[in-house]
Amino acid sequence: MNQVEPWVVLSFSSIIFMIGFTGILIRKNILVILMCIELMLNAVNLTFVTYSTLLQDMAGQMSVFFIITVAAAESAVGLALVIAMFRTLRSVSTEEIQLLRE
Amino acid sequence: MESLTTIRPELLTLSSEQFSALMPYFWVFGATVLAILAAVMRSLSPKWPVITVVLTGLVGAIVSVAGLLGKEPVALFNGMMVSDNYTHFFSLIFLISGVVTVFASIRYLDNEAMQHPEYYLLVLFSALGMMLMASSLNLIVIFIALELMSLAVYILVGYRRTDRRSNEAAVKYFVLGSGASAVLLYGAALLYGSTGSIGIRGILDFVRANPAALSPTFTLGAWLVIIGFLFKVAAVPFHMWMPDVYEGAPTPVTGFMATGLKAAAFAAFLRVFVSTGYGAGLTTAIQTHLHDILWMSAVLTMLFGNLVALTQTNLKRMLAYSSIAHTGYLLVGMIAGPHSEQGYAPLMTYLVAYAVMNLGAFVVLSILATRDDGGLNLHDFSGLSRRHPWLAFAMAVFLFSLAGIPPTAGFAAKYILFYSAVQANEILLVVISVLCSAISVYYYLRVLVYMYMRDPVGTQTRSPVSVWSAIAVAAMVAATLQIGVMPARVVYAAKKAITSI
Amino acid sequence: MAWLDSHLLTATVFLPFVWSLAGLLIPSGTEGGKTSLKIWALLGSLLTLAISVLIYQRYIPAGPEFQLTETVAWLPVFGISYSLGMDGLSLWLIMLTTFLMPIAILGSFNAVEQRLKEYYFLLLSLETGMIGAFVATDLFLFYVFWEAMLIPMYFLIGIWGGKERIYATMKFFLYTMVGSLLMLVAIFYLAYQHKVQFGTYSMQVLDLYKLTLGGGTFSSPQSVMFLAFALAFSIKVPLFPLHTWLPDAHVQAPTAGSVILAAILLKMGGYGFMRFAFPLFPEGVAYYQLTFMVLGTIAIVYGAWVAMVQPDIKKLVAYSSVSHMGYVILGLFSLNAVAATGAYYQMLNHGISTGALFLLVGMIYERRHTREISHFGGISRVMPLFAVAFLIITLSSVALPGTNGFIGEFLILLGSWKANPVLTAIAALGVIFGAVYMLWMFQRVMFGPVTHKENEGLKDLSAREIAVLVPLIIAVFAMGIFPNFFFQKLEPSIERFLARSIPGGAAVTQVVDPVTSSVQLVMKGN
Amino acid sequence: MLALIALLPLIGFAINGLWYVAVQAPPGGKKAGATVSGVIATTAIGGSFVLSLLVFLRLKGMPAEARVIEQVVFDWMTIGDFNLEMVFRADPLSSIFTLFITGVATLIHLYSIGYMGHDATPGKFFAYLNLFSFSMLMLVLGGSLPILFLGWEGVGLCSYLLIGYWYADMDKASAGKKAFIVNRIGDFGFLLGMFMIYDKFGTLDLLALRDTVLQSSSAGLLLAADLTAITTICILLFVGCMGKSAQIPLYVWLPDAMAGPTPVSALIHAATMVTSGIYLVARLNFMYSLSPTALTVVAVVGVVTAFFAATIALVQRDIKKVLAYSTVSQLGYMFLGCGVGAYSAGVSHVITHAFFKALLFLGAGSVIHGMHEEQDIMKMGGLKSKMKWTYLTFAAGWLAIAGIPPFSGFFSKDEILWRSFSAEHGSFLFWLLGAVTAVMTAFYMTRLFSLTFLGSPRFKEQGEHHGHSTHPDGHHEHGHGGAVHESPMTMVFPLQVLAVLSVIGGFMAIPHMSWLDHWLEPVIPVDHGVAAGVAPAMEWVLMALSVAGAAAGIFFAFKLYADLAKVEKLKQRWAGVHKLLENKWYVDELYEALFVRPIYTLSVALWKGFDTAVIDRVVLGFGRVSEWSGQTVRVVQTGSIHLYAFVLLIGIIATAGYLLYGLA
Repeated sequence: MNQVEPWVVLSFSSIIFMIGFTGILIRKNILVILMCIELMLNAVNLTFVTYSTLLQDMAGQMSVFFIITVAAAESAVGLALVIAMFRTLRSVSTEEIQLLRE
Repeated sequence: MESLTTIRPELLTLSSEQFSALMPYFWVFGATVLAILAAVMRSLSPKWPVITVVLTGLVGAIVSVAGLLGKEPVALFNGMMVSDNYTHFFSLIFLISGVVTVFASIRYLDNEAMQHPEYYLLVLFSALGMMLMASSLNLIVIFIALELMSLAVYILVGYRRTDRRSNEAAVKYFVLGSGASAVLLYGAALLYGSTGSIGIRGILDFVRANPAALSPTFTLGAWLVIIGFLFKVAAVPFHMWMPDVYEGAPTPVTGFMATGLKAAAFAAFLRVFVSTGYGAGLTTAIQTHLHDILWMSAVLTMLFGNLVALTQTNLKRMLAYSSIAHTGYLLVGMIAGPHSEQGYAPLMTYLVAYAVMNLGAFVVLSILATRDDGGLNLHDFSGLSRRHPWLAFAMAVFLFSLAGIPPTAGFAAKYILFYSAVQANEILLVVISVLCSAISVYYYLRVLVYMYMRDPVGTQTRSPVSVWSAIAVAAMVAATLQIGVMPARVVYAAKKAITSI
Repeated sequence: MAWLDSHLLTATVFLPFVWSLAGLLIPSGTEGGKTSLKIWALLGSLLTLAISVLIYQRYIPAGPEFQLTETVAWLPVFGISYSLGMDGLSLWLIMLTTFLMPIAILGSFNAVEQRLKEYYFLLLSLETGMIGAFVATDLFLFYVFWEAMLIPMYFLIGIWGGKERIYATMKFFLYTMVGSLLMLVAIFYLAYQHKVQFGTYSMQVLDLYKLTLGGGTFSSPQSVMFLAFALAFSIKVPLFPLHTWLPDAHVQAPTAGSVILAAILLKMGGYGFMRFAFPLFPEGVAYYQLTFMVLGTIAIVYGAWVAMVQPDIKKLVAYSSVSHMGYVILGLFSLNAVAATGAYYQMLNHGISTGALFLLVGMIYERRHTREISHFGGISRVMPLFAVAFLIITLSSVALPGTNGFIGEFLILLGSWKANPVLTAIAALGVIFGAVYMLWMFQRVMFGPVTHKENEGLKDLSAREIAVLVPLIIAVFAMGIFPNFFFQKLEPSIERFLARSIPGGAAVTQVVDPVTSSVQLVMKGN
Repeated sequence: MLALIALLPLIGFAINGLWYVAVQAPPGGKKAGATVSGVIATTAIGGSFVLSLLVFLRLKGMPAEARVIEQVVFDWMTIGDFNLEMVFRADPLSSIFTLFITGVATLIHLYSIGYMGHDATPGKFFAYLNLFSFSMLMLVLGGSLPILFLGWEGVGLCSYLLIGYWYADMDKASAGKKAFIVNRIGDFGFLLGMFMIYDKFGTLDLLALRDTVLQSSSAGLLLAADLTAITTICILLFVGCMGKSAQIPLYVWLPDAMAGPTPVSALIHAATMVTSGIYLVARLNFMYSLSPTALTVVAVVGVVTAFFAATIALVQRDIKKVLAYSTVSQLGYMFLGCGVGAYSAGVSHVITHAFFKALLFLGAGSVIHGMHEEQDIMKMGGLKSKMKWTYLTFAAGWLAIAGIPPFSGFFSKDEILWRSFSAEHGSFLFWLLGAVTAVMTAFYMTRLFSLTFLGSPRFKEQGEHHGHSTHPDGHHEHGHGGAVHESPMTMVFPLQVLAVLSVIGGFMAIPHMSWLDHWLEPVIPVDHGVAAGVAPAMEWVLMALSVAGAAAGIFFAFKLYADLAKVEKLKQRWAGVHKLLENKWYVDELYEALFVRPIYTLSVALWKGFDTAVIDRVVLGFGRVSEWSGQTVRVVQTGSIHLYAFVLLIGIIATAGYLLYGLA
């Protein structure tokens, strides 16, 4: 059985995290941005799990559960906000939300 | 956290100290539950029962916190939380700003025709989150508390559902806030990985035990956590969201955010900072660099906040930028803390003063706001002193306080804060700070000019002032002047609080 | 009596404020209400005057430095205490304040008709702030009063002022504020140094005097901090080139505002120099002595010149203040007893005569609603009593011997000659130009035929206005003829001030000319 | 008693002043006649005269060396070892001044009752007059320089007030202002001199100063630097004298000062105030004598002024202007005397001048009064018959000033001329200029006398009310008709007294047996020393020459002005010179161009160009820069969520990178 080196996993998760962040930077669709946020949180989860294994410590695993829960709540709120926005703006593009500025 | 690997029954029981230490949380949480019940009982008009329950919860919590003051710290939930003076100090800020926000919202929501019970629930929820933030000793708990607070506030920001600006503010805040939370969480993961602990005490022990073995991972992790807080308090360059969100949010919510939320972020920030940052055995090089970063950030924050506030004509947005500026002053306290005799007490004193005067100002704005948060432009304030002499007077007190002019809380707090910075030998920083506050005087006083020295423009009707708002304003005026004239009690309380960490 | 002594100052400081708070309860809707409000305010200020006479009576010049002291711990963590005390330097400025306050209030009975309640509330709170600043012996407390004073003044100018009142009041506030903020930093540093050097926190000015701080170079603590303090005080004085807020503020302020601004607020600057900047940083003073003497001299001549060409009487008086206060700076920085006493006296004089000038201008403004010099002419014939009063005050302002102004200017120049004859000679030009601008203005307003129809029917002074002016006129002569009455209670304080302000003690600075000293010694022997 | 001398007029001032303020000034106030005010004022000053006489007699009764009476009223200013007492001191010099001041002033007060009889505010006038007397007495009785200065400025003030007494006429008001300001320029020098004295000698008390200076000079303690200082002091003080006593270059105010009522011109601008400069120099003779340079300055300024003013007086048409320039010229003589070290000669000329010039002015006043405010001598003539007393007394004054023996002017003037030639510091040039001036004096005074009183009238007698009115105070509105008339008795009586004094006044200072020299000796050391190479007999030669010159001047003037057509011809032939003199050498215009305009322009430039354009702009600039930076920076807040996130990212990378860099 091939052993995956921890640094590979950690790097992988950090790349995913960066991808998530990049998504916030470049995607215009807010729904996609919501997904990107989920992506970031999941990258964190992966990191936690890796460290948990590495350190032989349960706390990391436990944290993941909490994070997943919170992420779910966060998605719910996020979606609700996007819906509210869609109702008034008829759009989910970030280009539509530049009214508040300067 | 090795203790979590085995189940120990004694951890599931609460001693009487622990129980009473948890009372404030019970009060708030109980009130939330009851309020939900009251809200769903359609048979009666939900407004007053819900408000009654919410206020009872908050006041009950305040009373029980007050009862806890000065007691020995109590560890809770296996050391994941602590109930010490530090917690109580901040809890009082959150709870009081919660009460004031509720008071301010009652008439406001009527005006906006969105008197829904959920609103008060969300306030309670976020207050609970704040309290947890101030008391948690565990990064995951901090995260959960942060999210509890933030999620409630996201919704509150977007509470004016049909208003475009409110929506926009909520979405912006949500996206950026979630991103920042993720960053914080990633930092927590890195800290966990590098120290093997997710608890703050554990991390601190690790740092103390291996001062030389600090890895880049640890440094990065700690910094990312701190960035999470810096984002919440809107320090430059993590401040971009703030003006837009403050402007778009319903006015009482903005007040709540500017005070409670910021205080909560600072509460957690300070705990983490003290634990992982200076006080511990970080190498001098890192300390210097950390100092440099905070120094630059403080200067930029003050400059940016004040300079841009200077150009604003909408009061809410102006106060948003001024809030950024105040973050800068608070950062000065942060920088000075480790090197001055008073430690972080001046910073905490400033937070109290800031909370009081800012809340007051926002309550006044809530009263004056017309439908859809209009009527908050400078020229709408022309001749306010004739329409609302007392309100104008109160606003004047708050503005003088924000500008830092005696005999108000803002002056006393600023004095103490900058004094401790001079003790820490940060003279240049203090000079910049005072010059920035000189700039701030201009835009605060400009509001006074409109209120007192210009004649009303057009036909302006007198906004009705509800008893609740009036009480809130009066209380904040009293507090602003009280702290301004007799700052000693707050300073002592802050000192006691910070030493209890 | 001991109880009274230790609370007398507190009573004086807060009486006007508390009194004015009570005044807020008077309903001011009706005419009767308005009148009772005015009377109430007047009574309050008169009562304060009465109490301050008690202070005068209880102050013993030969006694301890600060008297009637009262100290209550305030914020011990930072060594801050509520400490009041007074010496000769405070005494006469308190008296000046309490003396002018009823006059200013009485003088504005007709001038202010709107928002009376706020007006008198602010005036009396201002009095509290001013007296407080004069008796605070804790640096923090002083700063609190110093800044708090700005608030009422800000409103007084901004609400009851003239057309450009907003610009003027903002300028006034910001100028003063910016200046004092740097002083605040220096205050922090001082307090911190006390902790470093003595191990305890203290903001007591007597404790801070004992600090040893480096001096002598540009970047030494004394020089830097002196500059920080001096900036705050120079703006208040106001010293050239930091004076540009003054003409605007003076012109725009309502009469009582101008009176108090000129008569008392400007004195804060001089008082600050004498109480804080000089004794705290003697080497800083030595380092900047010449600079400030030059600036003071420039202020004298510059102020007079610019005053000369002003078309607006109030502006003219404002610039004359720049000139007159330049003497104060020149005198203080001469660092000898004669000049310092003169400088202090000049502050009182300026308070009396400029205060009176503003009142007079206010009176004519109430009648004509203009202050343009060119709108007058021949007023002497229409208002002979007014002319008499105006003449006397004008003469006081041009420092005619026998009036108060002479004593101040004479002593300042006499003393400053010892410190720097060249600058004194230039400053003495102010004596000429002072006469030029004042008399020219007086002539254009008072003399000649009545050129404007509107001026024909002007009424002469009313009984109330005479009551306002007579005390001032009496003061002009009393101070000019019996200055020793004032010097007696002042002298020990001036001596202490000098002993502290001169590095190495008083003896060193006497610029002794070796040639004449022998002559003088021989003569003293005879 | 000393204080009372000064105090009496002050009391008079207070009574009259209060009366004016309480009764005359308020609207609808009573119009009061001059009599009551005048009597009060005259009584006050008359009382002073009596007291002065008593003081004089008391001094006379004392041994010569001890002739000092001192009275300390109270401590004026005490600061450390600087102590200034309000001290009055009478010694021979001040007592003689007090005497003639109170004497002449009493007469002029009396005269004014008639002259100001129809004035609207006599209370004010007499209050001012009394205040003036008070100040003048302070000046001469003051025991220290600051007290002297108090009087010095006080008389300046009264001069200002009285010149501009008819303030409704802007020119008169301006003349008053001009007087005050030009005097202030002099006072500037006075002040500096005082400061320097205090610095050098540590005292301002006149007696102490005298002791200090004399003792250190006799002890040989005065080094070159001290002597230089003394020279500077003397010159600075002399600047004060130039102002007060109308010497070049500060004489310009005095001719303008004739705008005041004529009694004022007589009292202040002829007899008393303008001589205070001579008093000061005489008082400080012990210092001036130590400084040849300063003395030379005094003498040169004096003689040049004397000559210069006389030239202008030659062509003036205004009766008062002629007298004014003659006053300037005579003051120059006095300084010439002082400048050559003949202080007592200067003082004696002060006194005789006070008599005859007061007389001339009062006579002129009488003429003006009788002519209904006509001041142009070209429009007079033939008044001899109409105003007999005025004519007779005026003639006495005319002869006195012209230097005809044995009239008073002859003695004092001749002594000055002789000393200017013979004294150690004298020179032939001084004498020559002085003598030429004397001839001119005789000439223009004769011209004045002849044009006014002799010949045939060149005016029309108006039978009706004299309508023209420049003085809205109603000064001219007197009820009696336009006929030229002799003045009332209150006016004539002083003329008579002064005429007698002008005739006999000179006998107190007959050369070689001068009572005055002797009297003043304790204060002014008698020095009849003659410079080497001057033969004593020269004195008689020169005296004869000057008398001859005066006689010649009178003769030519009579001759010339007997036929006015000839004068016209002469005028046309010398048109350029005449114009130059008529316009007073264009000195006023020169000062205007040299000082007044440039300073005014500079002030406007400083105000608009520096105060507003530089300082204010810098100050507001801070605000503008802040505002501008705010406007610039706020653009960053574009509202784009992507940008916000990007900045967040940059922040993270930058800060974290810097932090990690610290670790490396």
